[in-house]
Amino acid sequence: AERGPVVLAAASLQESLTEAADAWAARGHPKPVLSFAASSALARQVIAGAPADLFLSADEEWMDAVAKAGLLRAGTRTTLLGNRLVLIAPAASKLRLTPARGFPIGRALGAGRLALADPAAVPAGKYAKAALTHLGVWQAVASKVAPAENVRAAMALVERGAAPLGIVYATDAKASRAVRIVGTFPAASHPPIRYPVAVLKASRHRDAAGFRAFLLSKPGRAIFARHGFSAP
Amino acid sequence: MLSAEEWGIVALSLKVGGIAVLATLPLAFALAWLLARRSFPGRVLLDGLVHLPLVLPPVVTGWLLLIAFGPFGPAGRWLESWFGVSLMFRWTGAALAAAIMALPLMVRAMRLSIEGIDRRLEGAARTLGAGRWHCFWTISLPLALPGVLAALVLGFARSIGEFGATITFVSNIPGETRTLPLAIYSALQVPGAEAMVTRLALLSVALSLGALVLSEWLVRRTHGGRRLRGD
Amino acid sequence: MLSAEEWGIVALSLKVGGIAVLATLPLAFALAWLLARRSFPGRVLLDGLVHLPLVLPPVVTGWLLLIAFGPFGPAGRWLESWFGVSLMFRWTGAALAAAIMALPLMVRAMRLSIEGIDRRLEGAARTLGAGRWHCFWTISLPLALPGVLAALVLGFARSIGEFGATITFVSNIPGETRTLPLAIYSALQVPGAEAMVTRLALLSVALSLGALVLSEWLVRRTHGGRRLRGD
Amino acid sequence: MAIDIDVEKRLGDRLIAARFSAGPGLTALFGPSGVGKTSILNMVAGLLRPDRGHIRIGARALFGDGIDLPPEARRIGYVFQDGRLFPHRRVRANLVYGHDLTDPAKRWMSLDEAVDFLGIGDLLGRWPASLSGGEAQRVAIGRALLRGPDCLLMDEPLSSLDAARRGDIMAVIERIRDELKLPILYVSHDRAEVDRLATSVIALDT
Amino acid sequence: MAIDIDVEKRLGDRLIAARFSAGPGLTALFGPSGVGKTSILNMVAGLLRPDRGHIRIGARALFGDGIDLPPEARRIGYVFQDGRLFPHRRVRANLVYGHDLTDPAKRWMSLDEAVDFLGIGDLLGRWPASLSGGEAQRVAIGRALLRGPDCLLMDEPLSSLDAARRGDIMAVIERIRDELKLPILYVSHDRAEVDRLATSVIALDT
Ligand SMILES: Nc1ncnc2c1ncn2[C@@H]1O[C@H](COP(=O)(O)OP(=O)(O)OP(=O)(O)O)[C@@H](O)[C@H]1O
Ligand SMILES: Nc1ncnc2c1ncn2[C@@H]1O[C@H](COP(=O)(O)OP(=O)(O)OP(=O)(O)O)[C@@H](O)[C@H]1O
Ligand SMILES: [Mg+2]
Ligand SMILES: [Mg+2]
Repeated sequence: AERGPVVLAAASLQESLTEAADAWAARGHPKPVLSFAASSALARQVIAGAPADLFLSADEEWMDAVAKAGLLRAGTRTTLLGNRLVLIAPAASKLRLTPARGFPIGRALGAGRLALADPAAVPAGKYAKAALTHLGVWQAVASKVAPAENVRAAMALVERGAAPLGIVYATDAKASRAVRIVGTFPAASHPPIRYPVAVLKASRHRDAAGFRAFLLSKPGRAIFARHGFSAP
Repeated sequence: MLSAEEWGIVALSLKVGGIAVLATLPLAFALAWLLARRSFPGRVLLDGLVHLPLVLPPVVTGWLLLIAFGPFGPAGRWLESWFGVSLMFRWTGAALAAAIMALPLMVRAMRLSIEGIDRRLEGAARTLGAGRWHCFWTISLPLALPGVLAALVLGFARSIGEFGATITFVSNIPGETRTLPLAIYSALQVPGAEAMVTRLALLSVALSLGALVLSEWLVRRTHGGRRLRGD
Repeated sequence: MLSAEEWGIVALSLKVGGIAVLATLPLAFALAWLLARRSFPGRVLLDGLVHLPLVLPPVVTGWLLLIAFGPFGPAGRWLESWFGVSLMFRWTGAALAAAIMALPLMVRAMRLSIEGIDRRLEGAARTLGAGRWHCFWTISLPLALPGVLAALVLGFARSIGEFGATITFVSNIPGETRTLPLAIYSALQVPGAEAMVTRLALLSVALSLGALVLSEWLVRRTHGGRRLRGD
Repeated sequence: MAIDIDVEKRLGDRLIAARFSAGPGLTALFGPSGVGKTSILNMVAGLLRPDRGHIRIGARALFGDGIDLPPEARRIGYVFQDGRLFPHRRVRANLVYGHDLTDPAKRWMSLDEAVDFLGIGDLLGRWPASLSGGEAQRVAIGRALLRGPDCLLMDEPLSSLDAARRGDIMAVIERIRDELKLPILYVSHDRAEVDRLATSVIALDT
Repeated sequence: MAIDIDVEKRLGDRLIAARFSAGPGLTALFGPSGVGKTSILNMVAGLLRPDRGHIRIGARALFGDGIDLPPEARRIGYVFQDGRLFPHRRVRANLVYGHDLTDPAKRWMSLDEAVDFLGIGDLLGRWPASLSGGEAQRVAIGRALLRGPDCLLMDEPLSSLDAARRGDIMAVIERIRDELKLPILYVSHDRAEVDRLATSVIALDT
């Protein structure tokens, strides 16, 4: 069978994008080749000249880096998805807490730690830090943060009871049975969470633009919505 | 028992790991030999260089490989223009990453064995008419065999487990670079896929146990008879 | 030259790596001894178990550690209730992760050396009045020294480079678990922080080169004199 | 003290069997190469386990009837056919290895004495790997004697020594035999040596 | 063919110096333990590099005047004082190691012949580690002879053999000396051996 376009996508898109690719293939197109990894790793590969067709980043910053290197096909960059940030606790936890200005998260943590994706590096962590800062509680938790490698690892810390609370994407929390969503952060408390998509300049595959269009189409977006992503 | 996809992943892992280790073996042996037998200026530096992939986080090694062997990198450009070969997104790139990560382990194991060779035996072989090379093949190498086998086992196990450098260098392409650890990583990204993770992890374990059993059998075959007698 | 923060990271890496390796050494030696000297049912299985951290992607090892040593895990609960100790988010947890990752390398190196011991020398020591233990300390262990030193170097280098299991198990907490590779990882996630990455990577390299030079010096000190003579 | 040996041991496809009682003094084991002399000494030393039989020195049972003393408890001094110096210890440390492990009251030779009659004073600081064949052999003799054993096993201890040195050492062995009355099992192919030293000779045959 | 040796070599704090010409036949090197006999053989074999001097066999220069032939080019057969059988090859493979490397026209003994007079027919399938001292010694002799060398170096080759075996092997050495007219350098401490075999005797002294 003919190879489909090579799509480099943030690891958190794994389930939804795989489903979307299957749907696209079901329409008679060659199945896209999907490579999931951290956005940073994928962006670096593009910058190093990797012959890929599409790039789906978990944040704007790495897409910017690729754009700055002049490797995006002009006019193809758009925002594909949005997401929400939620506060989670182990499934058995009885904790009640609503993320709002000055909410008592520090007290709720007690001696425990707050699991986040690394706020210095990973997008989900940066959003979480922004939200907590906006709500005026960052100072209270800054010293109690457990920065994990990525959102999934942060969630694993909560799943395993190593941390009583964590902040992850709504999509992740929704998929796990071992955690409970304690509350959702107000959308205004952090910069909008956006997953940009773009066709790469190196792309030679005739389907690249078509697959991108499919993802942005109504049936495409419906798949992502089913996995908990919001429209941008 | 295994799905076609899982078979594919196992086959790819075996190919990548096997070729990485076998292709590295001669270089690793040469390095081990150099480090064990010769003293030259820069010896410690070479030793340090060999250990580098062990010391650096694998992601950094992958990144360095990407810089060097990516299509824009010097080595990558050279490979492309002279041989028309690109390692990007290819299993050959995964094998290169695995080989580099396995190198320090392989060199150390063989070096230990080479240092343990009784050099008087080499002298004896020379007086019997063996030139340097013949002596090497018939005496030194067989005497270093325990180290070579240990190197194969360690290197293969390390290759089978290699993740960080691979995903950073050649990404996570199904059928090309998605070896077992990358498949496990992918499964780990899906909440609730613990069963899948466990399954794949057990596959890794089975592969390396197989390699172990094979190596033990080889050791016994080649060494069984020449145990020292019980006095 | 280095910022206070960088010094802190280096010091932490040294502490974690050093303690991991030294604390693992006796266990690793015991395992190497068992595998080299005894045959018992389940020997190959034990061998496989020892190799496990090499074969599994580090993240999986970290994940298994989390399951076992997390507050919900059996080992974690036991440690907590009996000793009031938790490894979660502590440098001790990072040391445990590093130790487990270093174990297979250390065991193999020492096993090679133990297998190379001329057992007739142990017999000679016994006839001279040495009991099993005295013989072990004065003959077997010193004769296995090259392997022990190789194990220390390999284990230390591996510990200094350990990333995946550590960050998964005890996350990336400044001053507690943010060792060099974790700091490098954080820097790698930020576009344009390549200079920082390079700086930290060079620090890792310097650390392990230091360990190498030290070990070479030790080898020379203990072995220099007993080279075979040149015939 | 007498040595009483009755052992059997299968080695590969060879069966080593020996049965003899040697009175006090030096018993020479004599026999063609490969007949099993070294094997017998190894069994007495506790390094090779007989398939059946017993080994007694004087009143002490070393092996047999459920007894199997470990080598270190047999209080023997063994000069190996192949030297077996510890390569990681200098000559001096090799010499005193057993000496230091022995109750001072049981020692019957001092380091200085041994060094003196073996003529190895210059070698004390050397590594075994740098010794000549005869030098290594002398160090091995010294090491076994300094252990102050109750019984000596010597496997061709003089084979690569020159006549003068050989004479000196034989004189010491005679003294040990006569003054200390140690039982000695002695393997040699040299008629002259055996004639001079042996109280009794056991001829082994296949 | 004559052997012409004039060498000096510092080993640690010892200076080994030797200067002699040995005519054809068997030249016995005689001297106390540690005087440097093995070192001289090693220099002739090319395993130890003299600090200065020359070594010639007949018209061939092995060492000196810018020449330093590698051991494999010296065409010598060396029976080492310490056996040095290859532990990873069975007895048979040890025996034929040099044989196989030698031009058939230059060989002067067949495997069967060697096995026969050395009495090692039973041992061909064995690993060296399981051999007795004398058995290993005989295999080492066979290995050196089968290489078909132009010159023999023998370092106490008979030290752990019984009288009968020793006689057999001496007969063969005599034949090699007389029929093949090979120059032989022979180290021994045994007067009888030297008296029987030696064409000339070099006494070494410190
Ligand atoms: N593992 C083994 N397998 C087969 N045969 C063996 C083994 N170990 C020893 N033998 C044989 O047992 C016999 C006795 O060996 P031993 O070393 O006791 O002889 P020895 O009388 O000391 O001879 P030598 O005078 O040559 O030293 C030898 O023929 C030897 O080859
Ligand atoms: N590396 C070294 N350092 C110091 N001395 C050495 C070294 N190597 C050899 N020697 C000494 O050189 C001398 C000559 O050794 P060699 O083996 O040639 O003696 P030999 O005549 O063969 O003695 P033997 O009859 O005991 O075998 C010995 O005294 C030995 O200790
Ligand atoms: Mg013997
Ligand atoms: Mg000598």
